[in-house]
Amino acid sequence: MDRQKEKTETNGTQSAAADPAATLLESMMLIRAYEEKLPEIGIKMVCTSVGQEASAAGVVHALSAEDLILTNHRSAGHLIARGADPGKMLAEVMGKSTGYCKGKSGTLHISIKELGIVLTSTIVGGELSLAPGVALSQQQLGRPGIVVCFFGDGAATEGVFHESLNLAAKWNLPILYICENNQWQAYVHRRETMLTDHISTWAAKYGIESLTVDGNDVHAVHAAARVAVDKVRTARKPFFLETYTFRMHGHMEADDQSYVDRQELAAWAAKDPIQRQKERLLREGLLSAEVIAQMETRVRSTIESAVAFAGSSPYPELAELTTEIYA
Amino acid sequence: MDRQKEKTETNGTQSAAADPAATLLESMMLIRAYEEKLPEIGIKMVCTSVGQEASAAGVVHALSAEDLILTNHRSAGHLIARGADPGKMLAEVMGKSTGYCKGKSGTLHISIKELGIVLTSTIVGGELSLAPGVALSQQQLGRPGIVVCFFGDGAATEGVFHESLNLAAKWNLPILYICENNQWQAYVHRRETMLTDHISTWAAKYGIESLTVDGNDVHAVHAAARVAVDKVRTARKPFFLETYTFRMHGHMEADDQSYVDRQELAAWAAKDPIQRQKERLLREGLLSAEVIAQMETRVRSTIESAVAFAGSSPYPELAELTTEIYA
Amino acid sequence: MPNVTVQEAISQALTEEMRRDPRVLMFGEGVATKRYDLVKEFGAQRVRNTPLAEGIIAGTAAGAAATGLRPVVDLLFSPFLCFAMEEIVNSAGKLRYISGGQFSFPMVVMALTGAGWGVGAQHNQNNEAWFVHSPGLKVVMPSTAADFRGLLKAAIRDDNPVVFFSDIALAFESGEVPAGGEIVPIGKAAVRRDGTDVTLISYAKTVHACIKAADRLAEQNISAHVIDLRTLKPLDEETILNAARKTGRVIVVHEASRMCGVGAEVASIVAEKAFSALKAPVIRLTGPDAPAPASFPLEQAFVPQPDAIVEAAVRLVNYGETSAGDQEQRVSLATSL
Amino acid sequence: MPNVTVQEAISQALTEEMRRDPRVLMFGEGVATKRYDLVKEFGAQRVRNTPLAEGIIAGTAAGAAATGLRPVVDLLFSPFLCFAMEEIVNSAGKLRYISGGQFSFPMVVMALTGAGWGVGAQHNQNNEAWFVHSPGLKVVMPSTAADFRGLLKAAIRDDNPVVFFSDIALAFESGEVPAGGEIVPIGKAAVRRDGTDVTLISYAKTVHACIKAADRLAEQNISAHVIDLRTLKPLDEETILNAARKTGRVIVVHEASRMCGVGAEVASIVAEKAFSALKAPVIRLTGPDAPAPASFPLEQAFVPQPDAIVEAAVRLVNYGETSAGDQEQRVSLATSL
Ligand SMILES: Cc1ncc(C[n+]2csc(CCOP(=O)(O)OP(=O)(O)O)c2C)c(N)n1
Ligand SMILES: Cc1ncc(C[n+]2csc(CCOP(=O)(O)OP(=O)(O)O)c2C)c(N)n1
Ligand SMILES: [Mg+2]
Ligand SMILES: [Mg+2]
Repeated sequence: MDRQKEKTETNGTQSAAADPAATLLESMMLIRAYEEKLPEIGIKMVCTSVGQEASAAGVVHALSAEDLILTNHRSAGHLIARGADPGKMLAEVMGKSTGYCKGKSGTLHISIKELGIVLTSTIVGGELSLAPGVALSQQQLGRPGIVVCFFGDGAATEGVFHESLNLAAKWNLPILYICENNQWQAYVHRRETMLTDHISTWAAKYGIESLTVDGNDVHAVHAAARVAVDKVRTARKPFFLETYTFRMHGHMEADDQSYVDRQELAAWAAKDPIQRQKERLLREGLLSAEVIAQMETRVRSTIESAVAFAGSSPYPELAELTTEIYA
Repeated sequence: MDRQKEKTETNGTQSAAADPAATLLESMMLIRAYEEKLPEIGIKMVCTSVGQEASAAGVVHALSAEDLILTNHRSAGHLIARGADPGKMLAEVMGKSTGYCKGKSGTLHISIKELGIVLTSTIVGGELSLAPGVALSQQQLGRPGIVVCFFGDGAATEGVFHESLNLAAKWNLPILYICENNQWQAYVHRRETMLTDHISTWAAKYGIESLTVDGNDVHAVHAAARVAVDKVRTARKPFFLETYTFRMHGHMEADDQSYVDRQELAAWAAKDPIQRQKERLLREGLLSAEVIAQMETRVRSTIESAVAFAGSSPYPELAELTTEIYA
Repeated sequence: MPNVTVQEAISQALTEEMRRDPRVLMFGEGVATKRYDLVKEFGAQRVRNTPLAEGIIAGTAAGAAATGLRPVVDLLFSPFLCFAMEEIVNSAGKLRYISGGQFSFPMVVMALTGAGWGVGAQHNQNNEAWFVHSPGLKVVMPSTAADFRGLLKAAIRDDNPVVFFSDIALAFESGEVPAGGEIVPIGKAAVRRDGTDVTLISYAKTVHACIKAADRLAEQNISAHVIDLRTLKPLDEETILNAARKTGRVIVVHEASRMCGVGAEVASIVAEKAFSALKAPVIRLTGPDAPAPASFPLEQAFVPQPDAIVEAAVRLVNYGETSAGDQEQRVSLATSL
Repeated sequence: MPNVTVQEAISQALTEEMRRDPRVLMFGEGVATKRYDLVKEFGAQRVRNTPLAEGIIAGTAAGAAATGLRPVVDLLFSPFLCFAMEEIVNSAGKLRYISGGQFSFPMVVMALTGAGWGVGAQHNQNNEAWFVHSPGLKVVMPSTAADFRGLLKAAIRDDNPVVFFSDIALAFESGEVPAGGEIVPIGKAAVRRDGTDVTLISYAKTVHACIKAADRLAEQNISAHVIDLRTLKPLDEETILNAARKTGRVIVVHEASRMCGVGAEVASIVAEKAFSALKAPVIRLTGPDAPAPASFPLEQAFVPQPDAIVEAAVRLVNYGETSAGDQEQRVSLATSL
């Protein structure tokens, strides 16, 4: 148990290989706790990934420290799984000077160079347009790391999706594309935007190997991601992994999603990735209810500290308005 | 023979069904004669479709008068096959006021509303971005015509290709996409830009039926186009036809294409669509050498008149600089 | 006159124009979800959700406009127009001219713009000047509920591509709107205050800052004339020049960044065509040449405020009392946000 | 000093910078084909052809720049930048600020611009003002072979995104270029003629029209001061203002359309900061607010010509001799192309 507890406290840049189950669970719990805290403290203009935590935790815990991540507007899970400090994240969301981007980014574009979260674009498709260049740097400068690019099913309908995948395929760029197919694109259901059901079938045509995985099963995601990461790292060419999941909250917290079909929502609620993982671990005797309770306490206290830190942090000086525009 | 001769003189808006062989041949000959005349008279900043005439003639002669065409920078074949007056085309290329667009377009963007050539964009991909809207008009206004959109293999790598096809598929828009895959994208070989060989495989994934046809065999193109047009007209949804061919001249006439592999060029020269069609018709006894010679005479005289007309036409008045900007 | 919000005014304009003309249709990301009332009244064919792809939304509008429809598209936030520049600028703006007048492009592109929601630089950039600079387009950016309604109706009836910007900060503001179908003509500025000492020229949210500034200036016995441009292209030169000649002192105010902004255009027109009437430098008060910050206090500071306008106006009115060079420096100070 | 063409000057700059710094690489549609000499010297990894997709070319440059490379991309003709606005403006221009300074974007985007080849409106639009208006970018647009070389080298060494425009009409022009590795600093305008009566401010091909006009004006004993901006962002305000104050008369000349163009910015700066020195209206001579025609005589007429500049300068010098209002009208006449 001690070894396991140690594991759960390491950050996501470490492989969860040795005993991933607990790590993955606690990572998901932390993401959930962080995101559910936001509306509680009045932050509603924020896109949460509630219900999609398995995708973030499963993929990010399959990465090494030298790998680089690009992500989008629904990024909190990726950042937390990577080991980001929820306090500095929350400070950023609140526009405080202690945030990862000094409050200039706000909720939507948090990047964290020290953790290899190189760019976050809230232009849907922005991460797809930047990813090949990041991978080109890895290729040209002979760096071992690969590039992981998170984006949604909506981003897949932007033209730049096509351009990004085609270039990555042709130039053999080491990119792991992760399409979080959560069935919604803001206020539009995925079915209203395409005839196909799986984005992975689109990727295949560029000559990129692809796979769809149950995005609500953290084990399945993690296993698939480990294989995918390995392929990209070894073959130095792109791989495409679609995590099939569901956006459980509105597009933003302020969105009551009255337009979402209640049955569809209920069906997916039954597949909640955290509940599933808890039940599985208990069932298989890998974790005790007591250890889970300890995790819950730890997570709660982390989030409380984060709220305290962010809340008491100052806003940036007005002079910051025009700094860091040019290098 | 008389009936046939009559046929060859009708314009491309008529179906070449009854006896298409001669019509298609003469149409290709007229395109070739027009395009080869341009550098002869000093016009070199122009993109010709020499070697690709079968694609233009085969497709356009499968259309009805109510169908609408969008095309690109390499459009002379499409226009001539549709029955455009080479004189007014040449006048436009020379920037004369008698040109189809009063000289404002020049060589690259000739559109001819009266012939249903609704828009020509020389932004590669422009035609792809406009086509769904044109088809939407047909759909909303209950018009019977379909929309044909010509573009190259290069345009297929622009993001808007992806957006156009996906929207057309989802909205059931009556568009016949014609990808003239001529192996080159200006100074770049198609192979340098994609791992796949056929663009038609890309179309299929959007849920659009697709087919590749030998673009240097006018019979094959015409037969495929007739089937395709029929499907679009009946099913009111898109179809994708790739005409696999080769650009025999440089990107523009001014381009000596020193970068093109001589063997590849020679291999395709052996498949010249006009020569092939002549030989076949002679071999099968469908046309006599004499009739072909008559065609040649007719074509030559049409082009000579065109040159005379365009050459003697005036340039636009300077006041034209700022007219027709706003409606 | 009924009091309605800007959002309601926009809805009214859309509904009325769709009723009037069956060729009008609307589409965009979430349009059918968010404007479900329109779907109910006009059906799913005329009010559509689209895939998430701004380029093809705008391109489809242009193709449809050229062939008989009158599309209105919603591209959400102004920075997303970056994905549709080709279709708006190269196609809709130019293809009429290129075709020698064969086609026209009656279409409206809508987008939210500006500071106010703390959404950061990739959702907030005032890029209206790009479209003013581009040929063949019209650009509209109202500041009152009545103008939102009247100008959107005019835009839908216009036979040319109109880019229609809605300042985010105004979405929930309300104002009196005439009950009938009043059209506000494109190309006409409005005089919001009549004054004699200094002219404040603005559009969108900063019009309200100018009006507030005018009130405060009045307390100091400075009479400010306030112009709301409303349409940025074509610009109403006559109203601008009349106002400039009347007061001899001009301040242009907007949130967009300064270099090559609409303020530059207005100031240049004044410096050229009202030169002899000028009693002081023409100055611009604008947002900084910076990406828009998300942080609340920074975002607030991004927007020109009434205080700064008052200060600049006072300096302009006092201009000429001491040596000129010195004055210019002091006047300019006020403009460097 | 050797005489080289603008094209050669560009090649020299690329070659020298790629030799100096292994992080510099270049890609674009046809770059490897057209610059085969670079492929031979630096290998196929550093000089690449790309698929036909401007968005991903620019996006790839931005991603690479953020993570250790110094890419130069060729997007061919300026209207094609429309397909790359998102990547240039929203990513390269803003992500440094958004990230709180964590990343920088040392990259160069090259494009041809302007009239001269009769290629029509979809290949010819002078849209440099868009990028001047956008935060976080630099914009360069030289007029001489030496500046093409020196400024391109400076752009490649700059740690920020630089949009580098080459006026098509200058491609085959030649000029003296210093043999060494001289850098021309970004942000410094050049005085091309020293004069006392009227200041002509321009950039790119119309600098040469201004120089011709200055020669003709000299014959009429009018001494023209000619400024070549070279860099459009950041603008060299000091040189502009010195020149404006020196002569008190300013004409800004460019081919781009007038509304919200660089001329508007320059005129506004002058009207604000050199107001007391002005003896006459600040005027702009620009291309028309029209898509660019392909027809040769129309395309020629599109570009401001020396004659028009001479005429405007003469009017400005004579300004003030009759009644002011009347004069302004006569001055303005000259500017309405
Ligand atoms: C270019 C662009 N268009 C539209 C938006 C507005 N927007 C933000 S998120 C979103 C939906 C994205 O859907 P998807 O990519 O599936 O990601 P999800 O939100 O489902 O995680 C939209 C339309 C945007 N930010 N950028
Ligand atoms: C957006 C855009 N990018 C680049 C160009 C320059 N250009 C004109 S044609 C062409 C090649 C087009 O290739 P393809 O689509 O295969 O058509 P083809 O010329 O082979 O018929 C290029 C790069 C352009 N006109 N528009
Ligand atoms: Mg989604
Ligand atoms: Mg091709």
